[in-house]
Amino acid sequence: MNTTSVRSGPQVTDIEDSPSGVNNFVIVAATINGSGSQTANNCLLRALFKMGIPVTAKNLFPSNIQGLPTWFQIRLSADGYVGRRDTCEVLVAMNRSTAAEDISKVAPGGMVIVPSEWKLAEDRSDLSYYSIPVQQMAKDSGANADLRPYVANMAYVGALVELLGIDVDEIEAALMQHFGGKRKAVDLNFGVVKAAIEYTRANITKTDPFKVERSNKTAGKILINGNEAGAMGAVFGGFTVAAWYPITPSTSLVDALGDYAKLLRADEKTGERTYAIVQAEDEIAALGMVVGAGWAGARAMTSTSGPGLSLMTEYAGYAQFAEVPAVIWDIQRMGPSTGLPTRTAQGDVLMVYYLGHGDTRHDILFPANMEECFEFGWRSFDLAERLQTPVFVLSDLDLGMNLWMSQPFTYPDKPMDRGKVLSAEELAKLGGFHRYEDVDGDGIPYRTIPGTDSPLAAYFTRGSGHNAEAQYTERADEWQANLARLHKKLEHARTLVPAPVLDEVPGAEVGIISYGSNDSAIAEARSMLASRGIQTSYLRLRALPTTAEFQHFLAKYPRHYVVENNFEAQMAKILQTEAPAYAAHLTSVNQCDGLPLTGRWIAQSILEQER
Amino acid sequence: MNTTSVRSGPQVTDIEDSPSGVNNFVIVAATINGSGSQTANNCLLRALFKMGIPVTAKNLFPSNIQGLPTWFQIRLSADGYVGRRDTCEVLVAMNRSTAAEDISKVAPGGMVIVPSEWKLAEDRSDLSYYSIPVQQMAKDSGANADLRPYVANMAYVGALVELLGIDVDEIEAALMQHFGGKRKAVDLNFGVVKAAIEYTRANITKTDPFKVERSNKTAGKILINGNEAGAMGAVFGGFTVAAWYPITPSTSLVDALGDYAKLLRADEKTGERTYAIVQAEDEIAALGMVVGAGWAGARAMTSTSGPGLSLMTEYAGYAQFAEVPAVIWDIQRMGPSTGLPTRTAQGDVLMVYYLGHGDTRHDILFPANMEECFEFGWRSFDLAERLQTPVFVLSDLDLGMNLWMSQPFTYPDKPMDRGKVLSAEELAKLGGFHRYEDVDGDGIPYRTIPGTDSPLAAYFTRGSGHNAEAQYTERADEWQANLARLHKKLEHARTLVPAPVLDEVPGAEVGIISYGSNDSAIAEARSMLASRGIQTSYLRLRALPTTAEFQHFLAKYPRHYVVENNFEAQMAKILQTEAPAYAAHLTSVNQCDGLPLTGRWIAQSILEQER
Amino acid sequence: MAIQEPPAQGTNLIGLTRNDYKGRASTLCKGCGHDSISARIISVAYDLSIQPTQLIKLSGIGCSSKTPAYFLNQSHGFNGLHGRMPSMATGALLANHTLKAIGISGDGDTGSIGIGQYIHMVRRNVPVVYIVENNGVYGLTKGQFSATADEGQQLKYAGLNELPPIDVCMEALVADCGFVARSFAGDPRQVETLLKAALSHRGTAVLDIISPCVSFNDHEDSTKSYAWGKSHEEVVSDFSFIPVRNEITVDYEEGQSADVTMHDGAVIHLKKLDSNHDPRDRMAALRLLEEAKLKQEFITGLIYINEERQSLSELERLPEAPLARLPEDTVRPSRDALDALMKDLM
Amino acid sequence: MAIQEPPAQGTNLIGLTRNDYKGRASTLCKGCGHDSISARIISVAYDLSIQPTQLIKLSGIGCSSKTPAYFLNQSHGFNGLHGRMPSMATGALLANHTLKAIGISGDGDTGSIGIGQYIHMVRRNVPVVYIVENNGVYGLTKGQFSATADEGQQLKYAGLNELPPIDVCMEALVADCGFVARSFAGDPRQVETLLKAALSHRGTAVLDIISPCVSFNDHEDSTKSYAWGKSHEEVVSDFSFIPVRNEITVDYEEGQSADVTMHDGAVIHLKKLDSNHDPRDRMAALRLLEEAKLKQEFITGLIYINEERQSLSELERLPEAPLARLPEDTVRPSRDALDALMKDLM
Ligand SMILES: Cc1ncc(C[n+]2csc(CCOP(=O)(O)OP(=O)(O)O)c2C)c(N)n1
Ligand SMILES: Cc1ncc(C[n+]2csc(CCOP(=O)(O)OP(=O)(O)O)c2C)c(N)n1
Ligand code: SF4
Ligand code: SF4
Ligand SMILES: [Mg+2]
Ligand SMILES: [Mg+2]
Repeated sequence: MNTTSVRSGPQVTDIEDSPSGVNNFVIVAATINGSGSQTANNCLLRALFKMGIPVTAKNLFPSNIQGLPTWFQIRLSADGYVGRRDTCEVLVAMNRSTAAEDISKVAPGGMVIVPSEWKLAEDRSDLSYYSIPVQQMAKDSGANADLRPYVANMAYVGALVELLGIDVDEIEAALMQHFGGKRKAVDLNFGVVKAAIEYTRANITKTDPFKVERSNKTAGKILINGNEAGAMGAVFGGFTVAAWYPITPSTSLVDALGDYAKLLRADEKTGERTYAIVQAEDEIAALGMVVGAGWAGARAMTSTSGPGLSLMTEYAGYAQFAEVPAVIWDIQRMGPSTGLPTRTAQGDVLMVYYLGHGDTRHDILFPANMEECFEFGWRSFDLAERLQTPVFVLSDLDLGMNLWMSQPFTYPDKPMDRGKVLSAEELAKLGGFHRYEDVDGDGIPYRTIPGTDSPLAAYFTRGSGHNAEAQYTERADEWQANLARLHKKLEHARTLVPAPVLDEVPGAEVGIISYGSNDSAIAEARSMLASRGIQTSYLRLRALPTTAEFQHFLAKYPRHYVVENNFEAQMAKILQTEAPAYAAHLTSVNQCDGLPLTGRWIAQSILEQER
Repeated sequence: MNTTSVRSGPQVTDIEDSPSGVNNFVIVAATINGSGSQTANNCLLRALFKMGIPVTAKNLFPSNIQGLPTWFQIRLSADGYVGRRDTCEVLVAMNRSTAAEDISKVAPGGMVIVPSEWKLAEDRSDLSYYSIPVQQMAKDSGANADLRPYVANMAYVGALVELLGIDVDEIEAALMQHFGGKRKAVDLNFGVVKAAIEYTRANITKTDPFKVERSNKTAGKILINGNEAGAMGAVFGGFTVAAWYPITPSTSLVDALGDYAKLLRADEKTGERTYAIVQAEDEIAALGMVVGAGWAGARAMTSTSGPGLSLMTEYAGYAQFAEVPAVIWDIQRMGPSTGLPTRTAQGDVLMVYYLGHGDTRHDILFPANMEECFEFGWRSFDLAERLQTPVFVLSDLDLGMNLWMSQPFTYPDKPMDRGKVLSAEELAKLGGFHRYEDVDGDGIPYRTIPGTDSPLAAYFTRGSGHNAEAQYTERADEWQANLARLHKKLEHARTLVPAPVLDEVPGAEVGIISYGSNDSAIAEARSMLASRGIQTSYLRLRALPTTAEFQHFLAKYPRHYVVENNFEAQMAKILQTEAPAYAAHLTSVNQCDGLPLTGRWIAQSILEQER
Repeated sequence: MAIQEPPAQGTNLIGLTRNDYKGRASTLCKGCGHDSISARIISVAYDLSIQPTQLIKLSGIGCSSKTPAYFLNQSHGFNGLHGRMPSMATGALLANHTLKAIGISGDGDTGSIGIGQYIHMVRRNVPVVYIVENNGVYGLTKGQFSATADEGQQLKYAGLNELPPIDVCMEALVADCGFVARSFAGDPRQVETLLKAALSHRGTAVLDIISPCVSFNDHEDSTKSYAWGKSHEEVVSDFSFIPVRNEITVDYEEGQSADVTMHDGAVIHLKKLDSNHDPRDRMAALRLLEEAKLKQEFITGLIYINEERQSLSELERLPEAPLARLPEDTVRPSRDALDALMKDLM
Repeated sequence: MAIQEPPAQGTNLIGLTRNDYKGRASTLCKGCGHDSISARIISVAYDLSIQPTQLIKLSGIGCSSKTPAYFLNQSHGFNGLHGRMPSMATGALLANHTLKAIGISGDGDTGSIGIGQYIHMVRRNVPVVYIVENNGVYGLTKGQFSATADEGQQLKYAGLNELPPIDVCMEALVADCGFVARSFAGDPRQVETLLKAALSHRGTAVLDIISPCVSFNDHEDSTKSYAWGKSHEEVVSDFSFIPVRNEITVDYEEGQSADVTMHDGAVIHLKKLDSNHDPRDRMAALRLLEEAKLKQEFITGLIYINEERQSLSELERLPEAPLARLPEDTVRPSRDALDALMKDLM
């Protein structure tokens, strides 16, 4: 069977995760991709968000264009937890091929909405079944035949509005926003919503406990995904050249980059742009363009995923060694190899840290939320130009493609840092410069930008052995001196990269170390653990190499759990080498099934170790 | 200055390394590349070897074709040490541009041979200077003008013969072998040798203590380089397809493969070959071809170096995940990036171990000498087919391109292991098979070869998510199950890869851990340390992942030194993650200046820690 | 058509049913051109009584590259890396040159990321039927332009394409391909005829099949769309194919025609609709493609054929038996051989 | 020649001496064709009074790719990765489209590993003078055949080449290159003339210069060797070049000729030695190359020119000032802009 399906993580029983009936449950809409359910799902999400209810969404879609199963999971959490939860209380079963398995996974006491047309045997007595004539409603909508599957999705929106008590005006408002105010489209869709509401009201008796209530917990917040946030950050970071090659789940970052740049960085009248975005022929070329542009003085970036990253290996090593600034986003997806392009993971950490042959090492940033996606979007350029090196931003599909609540973004708190660039005037004053000399003792040399109008500006960039004057050399002493300086620069980077975020709890006996998208699940896990009497302190890494704070944190607790979403426990391995004295104190809490980690699984895993 | 030069490692003073005058010193011939000094140097080396004197050679050549400095270093060691020594007692200074620096590095009491034509100021009173009319002799040889620089090199051979007491018949024999018995060429060259002998005898008074004496320490040994040994191993391993792209220092492995295969595996009459060697358009294609061939049932291999390896990243990850056998030789050269193509290093260890995005991990072999180059040449195929995975053989320029003494090679001790391959008959009996099922509990599934004449044979290979039946799946449980099986296979590999070589010394308090080409220097370092009262035990890794022996060894000593030739202490980092409990017991003794490590430097580095 | 019809009882000459040539259920979009091509491959393999176990299916990455899972279940399949199928095909056919091989690629897979491997595969004359399922877009990544997209084309998602297209037939031609043809997925008869011819060709046979993407590239103004195809298609030559094992000579339409003898003795009997085109004339083929490009037209039919070049396996002087199946005593030299080598090195 | 001679006192129009255009000492083999090409670049840059600080030198990996270190010391240089210079050139010229750019590559660098990037660079019309120093071998790795090696060529080290050559001019042409020329390193006058023309071209200008490798490929039977070159070279067209800043019109040899106006207003005045060739005629150019290939000949001169295509920087609608030098207030949107975006997302 070619069926695509999603199973929950390991069966955990110690930690219960029972939702209450109000503003605290998970809705799953099981549909078929390409059928247009995205509009329905996003409108639902937005309406709940606008009602002030903390929400988060996980879109589990197949690596195909049309016809395969898709699940859209909306979690409502009165407490504001936005990590994934692996239960489902409200199921909208619109995909016949997965319905049986989908229904089998609904929590006892949950509800299931199914199309009346299926004539389903309602064989779980612990569930409330509600059947809705979805196809009939679509037909009645007046939409022409090819649009019907699309508007049919609105029928379940209507049913949910009625059954859960969603504010129908917020649905209409969401549709208005979705269709950019195009009344005709809104009316067509909203008509179905209203018909479904009426049908439900007239024909269905609610027997489940789930409902929503207006709240004030999302006031002032925005709803965005990490790829858009990162792209926005890059636009505010003054990117000037982007080169890329399409790949899921990174494509939408560059799409958003194009949209925001067009909006903010193009002259409406002349069409003139203060940036260039080029779709390359592959990822080797994409990074080649970025390196060429960075060398020539642009703020240059690319965005990719695993397979593309593999192809970038050679140029990444070159840029690190020849000291060319570049920003490389890696929106991690499940690997090895082609893996699962539409599933999330944190499986590229080890590879990126050492990306390149012959003793290469890199600087990496790990955003954990929308604000950091935005912030690292601009800050990565400052770092790359300051350190004259590629800076990798490791996001993942969960951050990048799912919608998250966030505080509005903060405008960059300092002017652009273009790093140690010498102008013609400075060169004249200095009487020249040595490209790879460590003038300031921080390992970072000075550079000039091609086109600098001075006979003293030129230097020769190469990936082969060079001395401080950028001349070719095969001398052992010069080689060693240059590598030693590069090493010093890598050490210096520890003082420039974002420090970890710490949450230390008095009396904690256990440290949790993690990074990236696991943050929300960890917050939840920690409260679950606290409720069992296990107090934890938490260090969230935001960069590699590690900083001094990390070493201090290690010293404070006898046991540390390194939580991550990959099979090889990659960050734990790196941390063992960063702090060998504590290597034996680090226990990995890692798994990798394509789905974001859940708070419950993390708490359970730590609990098992701690007792 | 664009001068290429070689400096010694760190200045060490505690451990003296004074050679005696007899069969125990280093000859350095400093020449210009492209001038044909290779013939002269190899004949010298061979003559000394034939005289029964243990010798080893390091050829330090530039990454260019003609006109730059080259040093050929011959070490004579009565004790049979074949690691590099960083002293020079006998200098043949034939390159004017480096002569001053070359002479400055000769050990006090040493000798220098220079062309009379230079009219050099002999300003070091602690050296014996001998000047020889090199150019005149070449002119007198009767060679036509364009051959003269070439035969000129024979003049220093003659001088050395006379000054050191080399057996002139062995020089003639070496020339005979070199020129495949072509008498005319031999006569021309040998004529110059004889003239130089006569000139030296007549005009020069020997004032230095260095000389050679016939011995019996090389009896029954062969002289070969690692690339030839590896190629020979592959031919005896039954390789059938090789695809490659030229790159220094790996090219000569494939050259030798072609030569040996033509000799042993081609039909002289029909020209028909039992193998194919294809020069690909780049390394992506080279590995692609190998993976295609391995999938289709060939014993397929490639050989490359750093930059090529970077390009192989994506296919390497594919092959590991899709479980396709392949053998990949990496003749390591100095990196990062283009680095120093003609200098040695062990800088690809970390990268290869994790080569590929998204949780990829590989099996690696580390040959340390000529016998292992040969052995791993064939055994790598058995492992690759048994484990259905790429097997990397990490050699380096020092092993691969320098000439080493060795015991003759042992014929493979077992028949070829083609691994778990099902025939049409077996399929009929079984009624079918599941490509990725763990039937035997070792994580290794069964495969079929395309063309197997059975309707049950076919399966579909892909780099994307697949279940045990090789069908596409996005199910979390199936994904995890497959990764878990792959992981089991990686663990199982620990029992199949070559175990480390151990030399445990009673009373030792210190462990030395190393791998590959450092072996000879470590032998020497250990004896130096022993002479200072520091007894060491030694574990030489021959593979990754590590085996049980490694864990036992760690437990036995309180302190371990991990010796390696790279900047990042790469193996030490991996070992820290393989044995976190001992991570803090491992101290890195690593450096990376493009030259093989010396025994003295290793001994000195350990000594500094131990007192 | 001029080939022997399979026996009436629903099995072909080697006793297999049409079902034996099927694949798994397609997961492509309804109406995707790629699915029609899969159907053609199934038909042709059945009609030609190809032994599926002696054929391999290879592909890169893309919607097109997924299709080998949807035909010939009894053939080994290899769904490789994006743009890098040609190299693995080269390796597979060196390992076993007795197999037939069908490679499926997309225009992004071949024209963008894969153009280098493609050209070098053609240059080596690797014996593979290489099909480009050409829709001018990246289907699987949702509609970006590929390198074969028309200049000036406008798509909803991707915007305006201002770069000239790469013509994979032209690229094959200048890389000395011995079989260059183009067709249209909506023209089953022509696709099948060309496929049959391609399967008889000794070296690389390139078949560029315009295969509209219904989801991202079916706009009226694209040369790769159905609508466009149907109205603009210009059939250059049609031909019938006679496999040697078929001894019946069938009457075939009169008219201007040219015979081409395939390497296995099979004869394709060309029927030129455009009497100016002789597929053995390289210059004419170049001109045809060049002119078509200027007119933003596509030419279908057999554009060029040349049976003279040796295929890679011939160049490599491979033995009759596949390398992959040579026994140990053929590929591992003797103990004596090793001893002799050792002697030389002493 | 028809260009203004630099002032007698040894400086050119911008006051620089010939010395200011030199590079470091070459480390190539004595007599290597690549060194002659470096000398031509020095001459031409001096003659044209090019401001060296406003030019960048780019290359891949190979003996040829080392040469940017041997000319124009006052220009920034970038010696990149093997076969991947085109992409970095693309990036560099997006960052600063006001610079002139000379890219140096080898036949292995362009024809083997780099053919994909090369084709896509040409397709994008990246404004760079792209010189292939073509010797048919991998010089730096000691003499293996490259993809441009002649079919049937025999070399001592590499054996027999049985594959057909890739013609980098043909590849450029079919990828819509607007300037395709070929010359011979031993013909300084023609190389300089073509170089000058190339430096005035708006988009990608491809200059394939046969440049014999004295160490590994100078056998009589190679089309890339000196001996062969001198005797077989067939000059197709010669032309003179008049930079606009030079107002003097110089008398030029009579004869059949064609004028081509360069994008910057400069006129190249073609002198056709073969009166059949019009470099503005694509079909003629294709035919010329195709026929030359069959004859294992090489054609020198300006093979094709077309000034109509927009270069990449024009397509990208870049502002006048280089992107690399735009000030913060141009590239970082305002606080208000961020606030407005945030409002939309609430
Ligand atoms: C190295 C790499 N980069 C990017 C991708 C993402 N990707 C998958 S399919 C595809 C494009 C496929 O386009 P095409 O070959 O035209 O096939 P189609 O889907 O149109 O049939 C891309 C870019 C990938 N799989 N691997
Ligand atoms: C990825 C990679 N593979 C291989 C090499 C080794 N290599 C260096 S130069 C070269 C060939 C150069 O040939 P060509 O471009 O023709 O230049 P030439 O030396 O002939 O001028 C190769 C294969 C490399 N540097 N990088
Ligand atoms: S997206 Fe386009 S190419 Fe892909 S399956 Fe759908 S119609 Fe076919
Ligand atoms: S090897 Fe050939 S290409 Fe390289 S420098 Fe020498 S002559 Fe030139
Ligand atoms: Mg496509
Ligand atoms: Mg070359």
